[in-house]
Amino acid sequence: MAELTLREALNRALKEALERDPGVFLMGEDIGAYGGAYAVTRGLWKQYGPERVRDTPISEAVIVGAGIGAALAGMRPIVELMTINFSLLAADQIVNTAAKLHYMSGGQLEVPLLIRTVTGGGGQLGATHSQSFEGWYATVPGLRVVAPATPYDALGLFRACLKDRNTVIFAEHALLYGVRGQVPDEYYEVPLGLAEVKRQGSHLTIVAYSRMVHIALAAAEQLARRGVESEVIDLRTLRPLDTEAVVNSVRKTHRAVIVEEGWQSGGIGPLLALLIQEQAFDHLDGPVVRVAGADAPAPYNGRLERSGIPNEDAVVKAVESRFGL
Amino acid sequence: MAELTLREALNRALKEALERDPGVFLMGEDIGAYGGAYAVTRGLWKQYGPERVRDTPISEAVIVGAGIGAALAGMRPIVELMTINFSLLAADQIVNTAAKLHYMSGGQLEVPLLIRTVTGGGGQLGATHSQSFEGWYATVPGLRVVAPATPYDALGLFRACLKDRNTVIFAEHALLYGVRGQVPDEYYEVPLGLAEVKRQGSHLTIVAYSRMVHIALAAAEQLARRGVESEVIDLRTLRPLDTEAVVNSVRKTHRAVIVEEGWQSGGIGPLLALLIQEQAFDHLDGPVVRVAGADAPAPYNGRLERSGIPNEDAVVKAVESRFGL
Amino acid sequence: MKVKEKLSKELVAQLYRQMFLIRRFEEKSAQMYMLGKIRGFLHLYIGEEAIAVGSIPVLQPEDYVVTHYRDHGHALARGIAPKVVMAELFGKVTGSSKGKGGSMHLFDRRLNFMGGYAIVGGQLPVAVGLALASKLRAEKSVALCFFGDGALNQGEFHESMNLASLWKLPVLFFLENNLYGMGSHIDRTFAGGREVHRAADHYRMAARRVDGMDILAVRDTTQEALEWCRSGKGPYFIEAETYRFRGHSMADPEEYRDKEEEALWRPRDPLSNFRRFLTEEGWAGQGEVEMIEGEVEREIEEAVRFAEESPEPPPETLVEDIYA
Amino acid sequence: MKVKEKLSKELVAQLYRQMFLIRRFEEKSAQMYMLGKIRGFLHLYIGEEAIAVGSIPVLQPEDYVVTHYRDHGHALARGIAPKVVMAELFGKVTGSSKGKGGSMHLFDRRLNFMGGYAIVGGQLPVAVGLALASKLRAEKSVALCFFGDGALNQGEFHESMNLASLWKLPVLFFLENNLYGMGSHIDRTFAGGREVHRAADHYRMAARRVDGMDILAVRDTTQEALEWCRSGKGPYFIEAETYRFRGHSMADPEEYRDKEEEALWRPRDPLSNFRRFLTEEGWAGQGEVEMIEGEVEREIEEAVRFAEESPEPPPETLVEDIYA
Ligand SMILES: Cc1ncc(C[n+]2csc(CCOP(=O)(O)OP(=O)(O)O)c2C)c(N)n1
Ligand SMILES: Cc1ncc(C[n+]2csc(CCOP(=O)(O)OP(=O)(O)O)c2C)c(N)n1
Ligand SMILES: [Mg+2]
Ligand SMILES: [Mg+2]
Repeated sequence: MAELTLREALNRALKEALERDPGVFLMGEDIGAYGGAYAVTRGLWKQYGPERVRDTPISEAVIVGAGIGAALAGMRPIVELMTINFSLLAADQIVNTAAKLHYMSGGQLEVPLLIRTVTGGGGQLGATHSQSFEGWYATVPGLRVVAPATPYDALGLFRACLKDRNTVIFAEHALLYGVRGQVPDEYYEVPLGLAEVKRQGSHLTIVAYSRMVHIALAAAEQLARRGVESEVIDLRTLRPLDTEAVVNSVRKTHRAVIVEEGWQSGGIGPLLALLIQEQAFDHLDGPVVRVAGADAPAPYNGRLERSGIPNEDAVVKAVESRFGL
Repeated sequence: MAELTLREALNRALKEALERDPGVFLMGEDIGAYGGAYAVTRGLWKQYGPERVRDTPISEAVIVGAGIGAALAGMRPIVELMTINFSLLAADQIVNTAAKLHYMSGGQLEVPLLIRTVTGGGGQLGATHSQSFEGWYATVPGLRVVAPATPYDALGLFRACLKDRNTVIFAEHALLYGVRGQVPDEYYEVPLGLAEVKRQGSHLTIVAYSRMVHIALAAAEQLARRGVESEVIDLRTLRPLDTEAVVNSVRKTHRAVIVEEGWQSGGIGPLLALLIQEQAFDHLDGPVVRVAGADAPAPYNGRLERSGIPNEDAVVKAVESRFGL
Repeated sequence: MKVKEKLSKELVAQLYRQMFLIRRFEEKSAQMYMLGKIRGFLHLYIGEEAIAVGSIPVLQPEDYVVTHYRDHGHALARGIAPKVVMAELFGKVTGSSKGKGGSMHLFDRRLNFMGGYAIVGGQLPVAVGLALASKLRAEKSVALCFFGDGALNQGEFHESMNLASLWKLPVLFFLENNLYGMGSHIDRTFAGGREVHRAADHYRMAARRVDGMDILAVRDTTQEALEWCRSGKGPYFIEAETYRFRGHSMADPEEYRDKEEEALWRPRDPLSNFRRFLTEEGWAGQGEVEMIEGEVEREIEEAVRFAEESPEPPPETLVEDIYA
Repeated sequence: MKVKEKLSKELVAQLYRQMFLIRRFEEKSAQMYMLGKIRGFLHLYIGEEAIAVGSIPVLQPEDYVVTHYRDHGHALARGIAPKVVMAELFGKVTGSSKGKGGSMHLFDRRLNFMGGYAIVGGQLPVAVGLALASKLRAEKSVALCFFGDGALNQGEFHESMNLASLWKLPVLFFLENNLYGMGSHIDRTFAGGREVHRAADHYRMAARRVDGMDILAVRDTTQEALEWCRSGKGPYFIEAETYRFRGHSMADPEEYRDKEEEALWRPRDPLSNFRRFLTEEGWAGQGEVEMIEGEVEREIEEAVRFAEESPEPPPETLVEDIYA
């Protein structure tokens, strides 16, 4: 066991991948000489050289497309898109090519491409740099979407993604890189498509992923102080989505709250709410409650920006007002 | 009154726009000499000339971006993206620029850009050419998204879009161009954000938009034969979304079915379901039911493709099995 | 660095056979489209056969081919059986993609035919990646990537050219310049003028223009280019001048090309010219040529019968092969 | 077609004033960033002042300016008041975007300053559209569009160059070639070599390279280019060679540039050189220069005070200005 930051856990994951599989190489903007915009790849360029840790031009479409081609040819590319905001420039390659080649070829081709990218807001970077598109990618058949909340999950999920034969969007929250957690020295994996109960409780179920898991846990803590016990479920993977885990919990607690950072009108929350009420309608004491980001572009001003991102008070308030707890 | 196809209604809309406003111009791939991939712009190039009906290179990003720039400068560009599938190549301009300039400039800039595009499947065009991304664009604050089902609505909504000062995704379903309907000779508008009850009923509410409105109406017809009266609501605009109209209907009928062509895991349906159960939970006799396209890329084979797109039987069956009606 | 090879009777007959096969395959496809046996979009390669047949047979098995949606010619030249392609066009389970890809999305993994791509320009980045894999593994595979003049104005073209050149990747960029992207003449879409292969200059990439109606010239240029790529010098750009004798797709009203232009190109038909070359230069007698043609006709008929008689994909395949 | 103008004392003083203003503004911003008054990403223009001040003041009011996220210099040169920019960096409601845009997203509609764009390459298509509007309305406005060497490899750059040239639109493409995109030297990202303005050849666009550290050369070249654009000849491409004296952003660990290279560029500092030119060539006395500097210092102090004292945007503005 060691205490690592999420950044360190990912750095270890990348190192391990480079060590174990000669087919693995990394590719992205400034991941090499510069060390990575968020320093996740720091040190790898020096250690593994510019052939396997490849700095690219600022050309998101060909970065992803070249990853697809290399994956088709049997390599195991790990591509970094500096942030998920820039992934829109590669959206065609991701959605129209990576996600579809296996299907369109009748199962002949495989695209085992791992796309790491940074998601989320809260850093006062303004509207173009603070978005959460992982929920949208999760609507695309053929893709997998992963969004870890802890160092343990980040490393474990990363390993599972590397074994998967499909294109994965691996979304890392900018504000979680410094989060610390225990990580075993021995090899382990966290399977894709398996949510985790991060806290047990019987009065209500709070579902979240990525940074919002920490918000959910903080809210649960606050609620517990007055005797309300929340079950906190970390989705970890948005596609495949572990509906079963969520529905089972809701059947027990009869109340569901979904917490999400992105826009009110988007994300994975609406789908999850649809599925919960479809599969556990008779167990629900009230409507599925959603706490999400403001339906607005992200403002630069810090106070404004924070007011548009769910925090623990917002979750607690929603629980109070919607469930009278 | 005249009976027009949806294609003719749009052609009239474009002609009218070119006539009335010297700031209007059209721009897109093969909308001129070729007459438009779906022949919507036929005749306009000859009549208004290549300056106002501009053929462009195959460069989706700059087509939209140039539309943004021209709109910023006070023109009234109408851009055609041949299909919504190709819009992914312009997704950055649409989402990171068009949708955000007004906000990021503190209200100074306006982007009155109308983006016409073709959506939907059913034409055996395969996975890359049969998608429905309008639901995704509807998650983006700053955009408007419109998807008419009838010639009347197409013309009326188009006029409302032209008066709006924001960027609009105007999604036309490939299989609806031949649909006929009465269109008044006098000027009228269909306001944005206003759903329409296309059929009245008291037993259940079926919500749909674009081509699925016709499927919903056909299903309602079938259900009516055995005494089940469906209220069919056509959303017409996906953003702003007329939640009120839907919720009011559901409060009356106590049952909601949402029919949508796109993937199970995407689209506007999940959001609508979330809002319905949030705002009308105590009026619901059972869960909100969703009938959507298969969660799969579109196959080429016709029989397979059709099996993945909701038809009236699928809607009727869902009503039977979920509501026992 | 001319590599002009000595022609042999066998080679010449083989090339003619392949061109004729593509021509007849396309004509038959058009017919089947009119009968409603084939649906969706159908883009024919008629008039451009010398390019696929001039280049693809020069490849080694380990080389890759990627192309656009006008892909039947390339698929056949790479060796996918006509009946398998026809079955795909019919949407049958015996097709190259089990009926799920269709005309624009042909693939054959075993032949390293990595696909028909229906998003204009979308195949170029993929080709760069295939070549990158080749280079990283120190293999000799080259990625041969076809695209049309319409793709020249897509950002992905430029990003791909730059990266391939920067990293000296073995990509053979092969422009099929048939002067039109749908209804738009290249002069109305591309600001760079007619010497389109000069696009490569910007990336300091080797480039040549070739008469795309002359199969031997295409073959020769391709060999030269492949040698360049294999020797580690980086990518190569070929512009082949050609013309499509039919509309953009079966849905094309064809109102944008003037008849004079079409008339100018007709005499350059790669198939009839090569046929004349064969018989007039003594590579094959009239009888031999007719025998080839007869064989091909039967193969096409057989392909149609096969496609016709093959079963539809079973319903459950709708949701199969989404994930590997 | 040289348009070298006669310099005047007023002009020269004015140019020095603007460059000095930008320099001090940026230094102050860095200081405020360290104090946590400014947050998010902050990209300084130090070292590149001669470009914005050499070009933007030549424009007419009806011309447009668009640029990238390194936009303070352009905004100030176009005439947005320092206090309004500083307030924006502080996120205050008195800022140019009411505190909602931030450093990377400055705008001023009245000055036709159409913005800082934070997606690399994203501003280029917008510039094309502004120029298109100008042409369609038969106006004389030119769209001056700044971008960095990093943007050269974005597809949108090429799509924009092509369309502007094809349609002969009055866009002045202005490349600020400071040799680096974040930590990547241009030789490691761009396959076309160092004569980057030759990129325009591919589009048959007029182009020139200029010393971006020499404000008078920039001014001269810009005037020439604007005349070209205004005369209906189409777009123009200027490559200005420059260097940023600071890191990419305040977060840059700066481990990728070697000290020798930095040392080579230091003596080319556009500000100190122009100051020397002023005093040594007799355009201004030491006292006059110091007076300008003193005024600017006070203006900057005042800007900080203004920003500091301005109120935060009220909470309800979070959901305002989403729709026009
Ligand atoms: C990104 C994108 N935009 C538009 C289309 C529609 N489209 C299909 S083919 C085509 C013309 C392509 O022309 P070219 O590249 O010259 O190839 P050719 O058809 O001449 O072989 C267009 C515009 C598309 N498939 N993808
Ligand atoms: C599409 C996109 N990709 C990546 C980034 C991250 N990024 C911001 S600035 C930058 C470097 C740009 O360099 P250059 O264009 O040369 O401008 P400079 O910073 O040198 O002025 C990068 C990679 C971005 N903002 N947008
Ligand atoms: Mg063409
Ligand atoms: Mg730079």
